Amino acid sequence: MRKRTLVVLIGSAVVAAAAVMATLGTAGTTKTHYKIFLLPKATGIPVFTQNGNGAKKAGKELGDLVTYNGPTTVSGSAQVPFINNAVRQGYNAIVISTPDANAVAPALKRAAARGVKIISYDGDTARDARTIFVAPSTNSLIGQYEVQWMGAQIKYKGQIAILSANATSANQNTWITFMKQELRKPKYKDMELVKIAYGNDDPTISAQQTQALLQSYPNLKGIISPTTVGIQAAAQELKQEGKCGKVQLTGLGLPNDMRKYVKAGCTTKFGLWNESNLGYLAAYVAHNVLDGKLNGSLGQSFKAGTLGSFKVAKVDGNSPVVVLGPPLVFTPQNIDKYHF
Amino acid sequence: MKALAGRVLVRWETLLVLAIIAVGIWSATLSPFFLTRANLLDLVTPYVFVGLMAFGLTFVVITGEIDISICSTLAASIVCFAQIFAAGVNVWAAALIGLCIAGGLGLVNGLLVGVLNLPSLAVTLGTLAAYSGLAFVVLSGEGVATFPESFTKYGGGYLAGNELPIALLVMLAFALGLGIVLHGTRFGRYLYAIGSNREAARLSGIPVTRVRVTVFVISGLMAGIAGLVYVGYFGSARADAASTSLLDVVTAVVLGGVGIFGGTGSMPGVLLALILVAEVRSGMQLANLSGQLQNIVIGVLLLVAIVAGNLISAARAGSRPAKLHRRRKGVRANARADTQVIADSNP
Amino acid sequence: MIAHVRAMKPQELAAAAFRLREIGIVLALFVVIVFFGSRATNFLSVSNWQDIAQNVSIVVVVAVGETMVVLTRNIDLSVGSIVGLCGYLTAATLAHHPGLPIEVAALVAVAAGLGLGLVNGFLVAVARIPAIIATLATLAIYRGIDAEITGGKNITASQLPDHFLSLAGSKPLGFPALAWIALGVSILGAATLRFVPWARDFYAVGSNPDAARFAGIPAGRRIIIAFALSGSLAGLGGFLFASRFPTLDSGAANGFELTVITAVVIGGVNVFGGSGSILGVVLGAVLVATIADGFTLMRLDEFWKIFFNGFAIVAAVTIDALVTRRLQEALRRRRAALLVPPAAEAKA
Amino acid sequence: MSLLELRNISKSYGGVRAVDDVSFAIEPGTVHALVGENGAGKSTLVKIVTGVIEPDDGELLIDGQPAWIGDAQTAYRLGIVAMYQEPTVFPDLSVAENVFAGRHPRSRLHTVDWRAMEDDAMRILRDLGVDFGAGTPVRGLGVADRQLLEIAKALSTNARLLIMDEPTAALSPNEVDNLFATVRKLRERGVAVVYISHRLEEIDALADTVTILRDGRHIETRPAGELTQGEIIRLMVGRSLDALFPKEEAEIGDVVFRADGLTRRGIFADISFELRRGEIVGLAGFVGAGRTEVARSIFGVDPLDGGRIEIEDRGFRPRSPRAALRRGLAYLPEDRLHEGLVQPMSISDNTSMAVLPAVTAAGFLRPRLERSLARRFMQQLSIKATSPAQVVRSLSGGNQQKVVLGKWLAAEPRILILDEPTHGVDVGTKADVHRTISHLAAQGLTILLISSELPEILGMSDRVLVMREGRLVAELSRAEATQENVIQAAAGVREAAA
Repeated sequence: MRKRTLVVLIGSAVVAAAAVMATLGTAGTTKTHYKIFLLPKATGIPVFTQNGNGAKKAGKELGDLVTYNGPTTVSGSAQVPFINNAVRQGYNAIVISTPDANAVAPALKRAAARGVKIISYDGDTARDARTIFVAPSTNSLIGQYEVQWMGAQIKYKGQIAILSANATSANQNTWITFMKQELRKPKYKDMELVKIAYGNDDPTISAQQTQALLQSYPNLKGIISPTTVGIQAAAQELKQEGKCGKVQLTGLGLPNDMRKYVKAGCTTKFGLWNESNLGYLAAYVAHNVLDGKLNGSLGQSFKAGTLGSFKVAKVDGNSPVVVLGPPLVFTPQNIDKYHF
Repeated sequence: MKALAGRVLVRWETLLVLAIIAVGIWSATLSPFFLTRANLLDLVTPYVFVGLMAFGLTFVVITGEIDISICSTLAASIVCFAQIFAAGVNVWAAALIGLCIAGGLGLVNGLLVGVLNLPSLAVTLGTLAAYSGLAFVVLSGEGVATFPESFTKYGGGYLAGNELPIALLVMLAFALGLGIVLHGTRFGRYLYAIGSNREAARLSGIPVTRVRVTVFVISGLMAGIAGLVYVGYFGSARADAASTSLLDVVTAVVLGGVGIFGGTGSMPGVLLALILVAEVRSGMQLANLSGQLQNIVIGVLLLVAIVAGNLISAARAGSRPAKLHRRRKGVRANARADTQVIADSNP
Repeated sequence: MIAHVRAMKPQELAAAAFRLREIGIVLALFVVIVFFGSRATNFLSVSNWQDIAQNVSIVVVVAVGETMVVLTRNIDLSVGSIVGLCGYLTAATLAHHPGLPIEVAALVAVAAGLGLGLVNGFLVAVARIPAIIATLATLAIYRGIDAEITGGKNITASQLPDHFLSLAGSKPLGFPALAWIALGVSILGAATLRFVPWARDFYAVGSNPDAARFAGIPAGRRIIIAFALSGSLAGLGGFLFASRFPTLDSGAANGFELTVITAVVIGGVNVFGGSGSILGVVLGAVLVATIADGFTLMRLDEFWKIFFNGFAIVAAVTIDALVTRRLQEALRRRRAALLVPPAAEAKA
Repeated sequence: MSLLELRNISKSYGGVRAVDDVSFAIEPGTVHALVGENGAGKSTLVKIVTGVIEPDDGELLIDGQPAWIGDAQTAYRLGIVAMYQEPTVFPDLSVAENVFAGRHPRSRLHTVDWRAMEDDAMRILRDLGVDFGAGTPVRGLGVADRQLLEIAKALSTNARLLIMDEPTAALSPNEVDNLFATVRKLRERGVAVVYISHRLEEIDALADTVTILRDGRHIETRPAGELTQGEIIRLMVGRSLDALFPKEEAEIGDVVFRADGLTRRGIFADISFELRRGEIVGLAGFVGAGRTEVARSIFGVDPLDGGRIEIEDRGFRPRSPRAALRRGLAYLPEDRLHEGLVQPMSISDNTSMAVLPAVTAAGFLRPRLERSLARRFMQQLSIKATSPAQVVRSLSGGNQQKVVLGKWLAAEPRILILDEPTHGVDVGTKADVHRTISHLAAQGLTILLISSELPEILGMSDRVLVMREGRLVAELSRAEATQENVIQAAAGVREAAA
């Protein structure tokens, strides 16, 4: 008797829970034009949140439903269930930034086979698994700029190191390649790249790697960190160790993250693109692809709301690509104008 | 007859089926695509590797041990496989070597636990880190992703009009095969006996040490097989593969009704629990719950599974052996927990 | 060494075994220092040791709490998530109320940690869920709550008041402030475990739960207290973490529990409860941090550290088991010498 | 006024009367010896008095007032403290802390007062004349020292009634003397000591009053001076060998098992004996004499340090139970709950456990074969169960014991070691088991029967071996084996005393 009552209790609890969740789930579906799924490398990372906000803004302008969701850790394979479910839910387009081009490619191809348009941005996937790649900037520009910023800060002389994210990260590696190319130019002949350290985009490891760089290279003059996590961890470490001004810092960082360190003199020049605009642009590209106005042929052009006109081109040997623009440069003079 | 009906009703598996139906109804309200044949068939595909690991872990847990190193074993074995393949070896030969490595890593766990009699929790906590480190040492750069279609189809391919995932068949085949081993062979019986009462098993002439080593080898091998499916499904092998899947694997096993102290559990239960986990995750994705919110739900599911299991076994036992009951009376906090159980199960 | 052990009387042997671990770690530490000192540039510099002290501090604070839990024959896998969540709460509190004294922020973090620890304690002691499963679940749950609160955003150093940020950087008497705090927590923890009656019960509960019941020790309540302490100290760890690594998002201190448990196990706390000392744990944490630092200076990849941590856990547990076995063997011999002769006389 | 008075106390376990209408009183300032064979009801009485179990019937009076002792804490508050036979120590803690576990002496700051604790512990230990310090970790102590520790623990409590259950089992003569001195000191302080021991000379030396129990019943309570050792033995065993033991005559054949000088250091030494085909050999002795340990070592459960075993004239080295099983040995363990049965499994799963290779084909189970095997033994041993699929946990103790017996009979051994086969089972089951044993021997099976119940040993055995303190001290033929002779050998009483 007892047993059966128990089972009925548990069973009914399960059904009740399902019913509650069902009402939660159905609420808020409204009539929209297109359904676009924005899939970041991982949720919980601020730059991706900004991408999402930009894309949602574009969605509002275009009358599209933009959904932002993704895995909890940076992992290509963890993105796959999200791709499958986006297909299942009838999304018209998936806009994805991936840390692992290969792991998501099969799932994206399956999605494409069911008529879903695939746009990649920031972290590109395999070329045959997407229609268009939306690049924040050109890889060569990012690489060159960072070396130039560093050179200007250390008067083109001394040892420098790079604090990257993961050794496996494709865009980081591409940028580092371009940095090395730039460093071969004669005006950098007195600058020596002594070490590439990897902080895994983790503040703890990045800070420890910075520490180790300072210990191992007492004559180190500068650190380039082409990752928003790395540059901030490095700045904090420099500040704590009282090395601001003695060891220069540059790379890619968010103005909000870095404002304090700019004021403290830890860096005088670094850059980034507007992450919100990047998401905004990617959403416009997706909308235009769905409208049939873009199909990836080179030379096609379109208008992306407040950002103006863009062209589909071949960049750094990669195509078809839409580029947001050259990186913004932040200096002590202009930093207070930017709030992202 | 009535008693039989009661027995079927109170079975853990029955509850799982009910839960699967309930979550299915919920999911169907979220998306009209949910109840299509193609979708239902594809539901579990991303979790096949989780399931294969859970099957292996089931053997370990039934024996009364735990293996939390399986996800690292998976990663270590597939990066070795990938490196060997990348060096130009035939993909199947490389896969076989990868499997041997997975089995070897399992054997290390097994020898430490079975022969040296070390606590499995501490041992596999150590090897969890060690194997993961090993995986990165072997392949720290970008993953290998050039596997031929003839291989990857076993993880990501489809049959019958592009609807029936081959991986699903692979998983069902293993569920069936391992289910038969567990429930239909002498070896399976050994596991339950050792898990319930290791001393009685030893005194009955059961080769306890050998069996305990073997279950860890099985667990390692299953992680290796899960790795091959993983590579097939995702098309790439990386050192961080499956590093976040432990929660899902353990949840599938525990939710499947496998007693964490050993001696109980069934393969159909674990299979059903896996389907439930996959369905819940998929449903939550349909509802656009964030990944972290999903983890909360899975975590709660894990806790609820154990508490419900405790309640059911308390109800099933009815009157506990008097001695046990009395002995517990001594400690006030325990006594309170006892009355609570009794009160809950006898409303 | 082994011959020496064999020659000892069992009682001495047991007494020595208690100290053996600490001595072993000190020896290992010595070897490690000589090794890295001769190979890695700047390893022996003052600033490097300040770095090591700084890096080990947060681990030590959290490990002291974890020790209490492990002593009762349980484990707390959720400390990494608690550090992350409490770290974020600290930062959020200070970001919204920059004028707040940091002591208040610390209190917020500790209180939050206490609450989370109590949940763990109740799940284990009252709901009777095995600690490994309960805290594996709360590891996911707490991390999820963290993510929900952060909402995908982060708090950065720019939003935090300077008096909080300078906490991690300051070095009173040439020793990092964090390390002073860790030292204080360790001494307090060791004193608690030695002098507070209910904390002594942790040892009893873990050493022999049945005997603890016979002795009238309320095991359930003690286990709840241990988890509560572990949670509180993880909360304090979160506060320190926020000061040391002031970029707080939902991934902060991910996997931190592994470092903590490594320190605890290497420090000689028996995973089956009942034995272990704070001194050992502190030494264990220092050993792990020193090796990690050496690896970094020698430019070995992060992965080698992970591999080494795992290897060290297995090695520590194996050595423990072998020592215990030898001890038991010695005991049986002693019994043989004591018991059989009188019986033989009686027969004759 | 009596400190504690028992009035008509009864307690049954599943139909077996463990204590039956027992009444006697314990006076303050006396040493009150409680004697009786194993199973006479001593342990049950101790558990009742210390609140571990509740009696079914009767009442307890403390200082003349009816009292209810519901749990161990209450007993403790009332000043009733028991020292258990199996020490309950914390191996990781020091001696001092073991003595004061759960009730550390506190300083003014409510912290643990280590100095006071160690001083107090040291004082008690000195009284006992032990050679280890208060700071020694208990992990390093042997059984004897742990026994002394247990005594120290009991002494530290200011108990009014102290129950000592076989306190000297593992002590050396010197330590026994110190213990006696301490007990006498306690008596002078007005503490009542209930002293349980098999060693009659200790009772002679120490006791003021002796209470004799037999089969759960109270036989006699008398001043110790009025009783000789011989009388005590007579009162302990005064039982007739009734029809409970239907011994069939079996033809005794050749020697099939030969043990020569078996030794396990610190447990037993120099055990030599032979077993013949169709013979039932009883192995008698008190609990702790090493009988079970010898059996376990022969069966390969625990390692042997020395000695030689021959089975059917071929040498045998007991590496594991598996190896022993292969050579035709079987061992029914004493503790069926922990070593005999897998409780959550069915009767048929348990029955086939030792013979799984025989009921499987190429590794696959054959459930029908298992069920028929189980049915066979259910019938042969008249196990009362609904079906072979019934879970063992739900069976009564007697039926559980029969399942264990069935498991070992299914293995078709040639030599069967039975360790307390009828311990804690009802009379009907007992008769079933005895009939089966006897019948098996008649068919040529060799049986080594370990039992603490003398009538069982005497009724069933063709020959009786007696062990004491790890040694084989007597071998008696069926004719020589009387209750008195066996007890004398087991207790180490000289012939003259009887």
